[in-house]
Amino acid sequence: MATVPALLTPTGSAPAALATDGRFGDYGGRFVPEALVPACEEVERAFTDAWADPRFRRDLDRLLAVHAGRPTALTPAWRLSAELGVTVLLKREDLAHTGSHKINNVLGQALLARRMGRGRLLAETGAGQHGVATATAAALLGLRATVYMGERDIERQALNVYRMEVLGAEVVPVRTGSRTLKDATSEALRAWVSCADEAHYCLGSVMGPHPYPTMVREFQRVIGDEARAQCARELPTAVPDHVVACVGGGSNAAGTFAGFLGTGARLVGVEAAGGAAITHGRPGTLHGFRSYVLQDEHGQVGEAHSVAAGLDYPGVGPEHAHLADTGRVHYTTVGDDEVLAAVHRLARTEGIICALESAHAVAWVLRAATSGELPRGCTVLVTLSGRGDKDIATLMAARDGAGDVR
Amino acid sequence: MATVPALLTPTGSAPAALATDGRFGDYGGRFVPEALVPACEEVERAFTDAWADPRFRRDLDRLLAVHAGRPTALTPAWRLSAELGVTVLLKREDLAHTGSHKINNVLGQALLARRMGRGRLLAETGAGQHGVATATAAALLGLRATVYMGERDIERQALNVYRMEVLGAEVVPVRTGSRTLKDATSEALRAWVSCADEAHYCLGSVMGPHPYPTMVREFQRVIGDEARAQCARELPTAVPDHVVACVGGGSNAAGTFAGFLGTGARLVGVEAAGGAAITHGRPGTLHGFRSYVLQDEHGQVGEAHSVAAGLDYPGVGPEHAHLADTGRVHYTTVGDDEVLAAVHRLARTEGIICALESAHAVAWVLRAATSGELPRGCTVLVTLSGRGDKDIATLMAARDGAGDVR
Amino acid sequence: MSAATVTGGALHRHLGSRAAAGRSLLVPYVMAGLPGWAELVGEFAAAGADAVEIGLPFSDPILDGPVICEAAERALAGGTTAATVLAELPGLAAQVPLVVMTYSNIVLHRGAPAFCAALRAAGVSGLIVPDVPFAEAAELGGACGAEGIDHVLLAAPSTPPGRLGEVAQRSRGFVYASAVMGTTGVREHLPATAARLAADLKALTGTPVLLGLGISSPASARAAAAVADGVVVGSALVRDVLEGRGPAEVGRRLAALRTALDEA
Amino acid sequence: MSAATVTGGALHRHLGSRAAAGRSLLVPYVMAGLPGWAELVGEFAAAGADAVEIGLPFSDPILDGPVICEAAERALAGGTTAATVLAELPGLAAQVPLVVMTYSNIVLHRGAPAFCAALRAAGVSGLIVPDVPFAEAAELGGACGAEGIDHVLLAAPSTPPGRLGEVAQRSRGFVYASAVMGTTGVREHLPATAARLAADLKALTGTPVLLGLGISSPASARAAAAVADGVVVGSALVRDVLEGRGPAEVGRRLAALRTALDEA
Ligand SMILES: Cc1ncc(COP(=O)(O)O)c(C=O)c1O
Ligand SMILES: Cc1ncc(COP(=O)(O)O)c(C=O)c1O
Repeated sequence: MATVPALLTPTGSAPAALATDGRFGDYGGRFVPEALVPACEEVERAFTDAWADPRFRRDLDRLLAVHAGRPTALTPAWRLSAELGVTVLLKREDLAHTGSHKINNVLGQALLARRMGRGRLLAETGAGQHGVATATAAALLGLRATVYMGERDIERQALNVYRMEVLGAEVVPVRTGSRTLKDATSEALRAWVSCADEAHYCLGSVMGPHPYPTMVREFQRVIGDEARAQCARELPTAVPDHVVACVGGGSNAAGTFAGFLGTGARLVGVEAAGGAAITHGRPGTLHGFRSYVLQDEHGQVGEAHSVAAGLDYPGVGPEHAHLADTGRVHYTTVGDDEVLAAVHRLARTEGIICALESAHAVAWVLRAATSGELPRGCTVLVTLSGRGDKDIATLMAARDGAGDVR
Repeated sequence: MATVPALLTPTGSAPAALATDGRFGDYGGRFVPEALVPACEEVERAFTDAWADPRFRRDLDRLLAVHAGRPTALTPAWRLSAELGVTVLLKREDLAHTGSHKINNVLGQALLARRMGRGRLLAETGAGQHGVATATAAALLGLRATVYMGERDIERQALNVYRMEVLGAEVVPVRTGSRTLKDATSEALRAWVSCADEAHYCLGSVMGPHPYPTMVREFQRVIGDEARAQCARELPTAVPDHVVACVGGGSNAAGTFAGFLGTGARLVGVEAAGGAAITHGRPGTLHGFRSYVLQDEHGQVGEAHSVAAGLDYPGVGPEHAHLADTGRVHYTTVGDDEVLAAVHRLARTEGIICALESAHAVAWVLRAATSGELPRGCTVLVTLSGRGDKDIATLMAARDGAGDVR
Repeated sequence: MSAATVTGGALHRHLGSRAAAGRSLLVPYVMAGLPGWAELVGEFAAAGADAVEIGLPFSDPILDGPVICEAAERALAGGTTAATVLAELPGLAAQVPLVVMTYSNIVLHRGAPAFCAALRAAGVSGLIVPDVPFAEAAELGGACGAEGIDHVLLAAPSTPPGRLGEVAQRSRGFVYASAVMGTTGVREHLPATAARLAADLKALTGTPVLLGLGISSPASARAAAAVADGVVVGSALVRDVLEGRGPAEVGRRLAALRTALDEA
Repeated sequence: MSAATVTGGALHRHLGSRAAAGRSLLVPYVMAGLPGWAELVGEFAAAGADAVEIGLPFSDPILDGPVICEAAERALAGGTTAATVLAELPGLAAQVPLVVMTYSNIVLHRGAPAFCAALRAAGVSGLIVPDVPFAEAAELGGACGAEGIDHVLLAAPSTPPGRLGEVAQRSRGFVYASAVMGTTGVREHLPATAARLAADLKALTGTPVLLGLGISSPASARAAAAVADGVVVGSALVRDVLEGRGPAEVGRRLAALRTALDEA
């Protein structure tokens, strides 16, 4: 594990200064216009400082506890485990306030923004989960929020758009390119250039220019740290044999893996077959960082396509690219049909309708338990990154479109 | 408080046998067909037995913790408190699995059903929250679930209907009467008559024939017990000056109040102006119990009308009728406009979009802080019974229908 | 058993003596407020009813199946109230005893004593309130007794032996034996549960035991009469009314049931 | 400063000597792949451009505003690629140096050395990659140097003094001074931030300092020329193309800018 020392801060230790240059092997960096470099540097300084400040940690921990409902539960999936012959534990980010792990990161960044004297948050959003989380954190801390969202996503996710508005955020339609998350991210970066002195760009995953991939992982490591401690109480072996999370930008996976990189657990990241930057992409730069990127033979960035809107991103966080290259994490993909089946299977065995994104991790477990990749009797921790309420309309459409989905 | 001894079981004490005849002053009882009396008696026996059994308590506590995410947070509403000059604490049932306090009750009843050897749960539902919770608990424990729902509600709440189906429940449309919750409850009782030997009727609030009002309160008292302990940590005075909850059937209020009846806190139950059984009803019998009931001058039960579907019930739990008569709890009403304004106010100050039901409690706090009924500097505990995700379409319609709502 | 267990009112005496004479009792149900309901009472008396049940519609009838639910809705939509019905009853000059059937909220809304007094004033001799089970019946029973109204109690296949005895002893007019675990409705055959319950009840009381709930055809009526003292027939007749059949035609269906019983 | 800070390629020499001669430099932007783009290069040269920026379209241009974003989308939709553009450039026989502007993924996709070799083969003398800031520029700068391509760096109003000096020293051809904290686009007036940045840069280097981003009118060009060595003009010209104006007409807009600069 010597290649990823920054991930090894032990749970509960006194905050240590983060020494990182923002590189993960060949990946990462800060590929932004010169105009944005000082803003990134300021975020880096502020974050490094805050992360080493016990008061900041205490404030954040308290917000996570009293507002976001942390720690989230670790649920033994009794019936599914019995059916599969494998002990499945679910880390329940679906129970966090606003319905996904996104809140962990935005509360951290919103506190940081306040510390930096910023009065406004900018954010990109695809399906709307990060946008809702950002709007939530902004309301809570009395900041304004401007959320960039592709025009097509605005049409598809009207309920989340309205949630953001109810929370007082301004939702700005993005009409460039494919008018989806990728373009919303570009637009948020463009907007940041002109208001970096008063606004903090609250990026939603472990991507973007340094320090975002590191910072967002640190804000999400609470998932892995909690799960590690909970597994120690729940499992005779203390550590599960396998740890599985879905990978879009990669923040819930990074946060989960952060708790287990120093263990012997086998780590598995599951991408959407139609948005698998690691599995099907090539190294490239996008949105300020170097990583695997879906692109055509001319270097134009591709569009991702997944039934899970939150995985519709053609890039992936740079640390994942590095973890893939070093082999520490195994990345794989599942297809939309398996994902839909996994939502239904988990709902019927455990009474949990998880997000379509999270169902990618579940789908891999179902497949691997059947194929023998997960041996009988082994233990698997699965991060449920969010709840499926936002996906019910999609599930209904899938049912109506294809009778065999259930 | 000598009038309500059953409520005084101290937090964390060894389970005590519940001695109750199902009467709350003049209210309560068991007004069901003779055919159902044995089924009610069996539930009563089983519940009394289970509630005194430390193993049952342990199993339920564990389910509530690892599956439903209890304890739920107690959130100081910092910004709202500052605006109002009153310390507002929010008990966050919106963070419980499936999005409301309903899960507390159904997990208890589902465990009880399994203990009684029942393979199926019956339930009524209006907006669908109790139906979803029942379907969830059934899936978790491997029971079948049949949920009765008025045809009009099925049309209005298509997403919740589909959530229940994804969870494996059968949703039965009810075409009698007003084709809403009241009729769904009648139909569930009718159905129970013919399958009481194999199915447990999993009633959704502190209503119905004995032992339901007592049993559901006991399953919901976890709200009040947790909040009591959390307030003791959070407040210098240990106990808040006021404790506020919305009242539909009255289960989240009963559970909340159960933790504070033995204290000096002033208790306030907030009904929907258009469904205010206590404020506008008369004593009557409905669905197996005697209580305040909205009815016309001929004794026909009225329809309730509230922007909050979960408060669209013309009756109220019998214990509330008694607590109103004795004066221990103050019951009041708020109107739809105040409720909509309260949702927006809480969203913008605290980043929480609460359920329209819960917003009744918030709306009363806003009004009472303005009118001086809540003196400056006092402390108020408000139970947020659920999250507002289910209500976004209603909020959008209200906005489009009336520009002044926000 | 107290004195209340041995006395009874007009209904009690009327049915008791007919049953004692070996007649299979037939009690049809009329939903008050439906078109022609008043005439139907007369048709039923003429067709051989031993008493007529008058249903006062209630908004939430938890022991009724779809047919009577719909009938109640229609009656309510037409403005029917307990008061309008009770006001019409004396004018019917019914040739047989009338038994009102309604739900507890309609009774309690006026208060049981006032309600029972109104029944007596309207010439009603019995009362059935299906959502007031034995354990809740003391107050209502007292009010009925005070006005000479026979309070008919229900027993069900699920009723345990001890309570079955109490129901049998306390019920006045007849004992309403639920033929099935279920609601009112039209069923093809006499449920298996019926015979056992009727036999148990008859062993416990001399009061006539009538089977009700789901008895609709001459065949099932005949089967019921073989094990009980008679039948209550509701949904099959109400359905006729809902489908637009006039009093004479519905009366003919009752006559056929009468014939079936008499042949048994 | 190393030797790299004092040498420069054809673009560097060309612009340096013109600026030294007192001429206000004018560098217009052409989105390669739009209708008539190749002719436009000639028109611009004829209208007094000192060099022409050739934009290679990229799917996610984070320093570009709506006009150039739309131009890139249209160019891509028409099948434009780096390869098709570079293949056409030699045929233009451009009368002024060409500077390619594109985003880092287009460069890194081929690898910086191969990309720079292709630029040289196509007769390009400079390269601007706005999402490779100074701190990330070492690899790309090396590749440019190896092929004799002048690597133009950007400075922004937010760039701190220390780095400003490094950018000024390392930039080849010219220093691209961002007139505003923002993206490319059409702005009415020269932003207040521009003069200060230009002055700071001019104090740090003899390399020409050109103001870009938002300069669109003769008035703002003239104001820019008063504080810097010239201007880069993009969106105002691209907008003409998007609105359907032909190369000659767009050339006339450039000529007007030239006149404004020369009068300054
Ligand atoms: C529930 C959920 N899970 C996962 C993701 C993917 O993000 P990440 O890979 O950063 O965890 C999203 C993004 O919207 C999401 O909403
Ligand atoms: C969120 C929420 N709150 C409150 C209620 C009202 O129920 P009760 O009064 O039993 O708490 C409901 C019922 O559906 C609900 O969904």
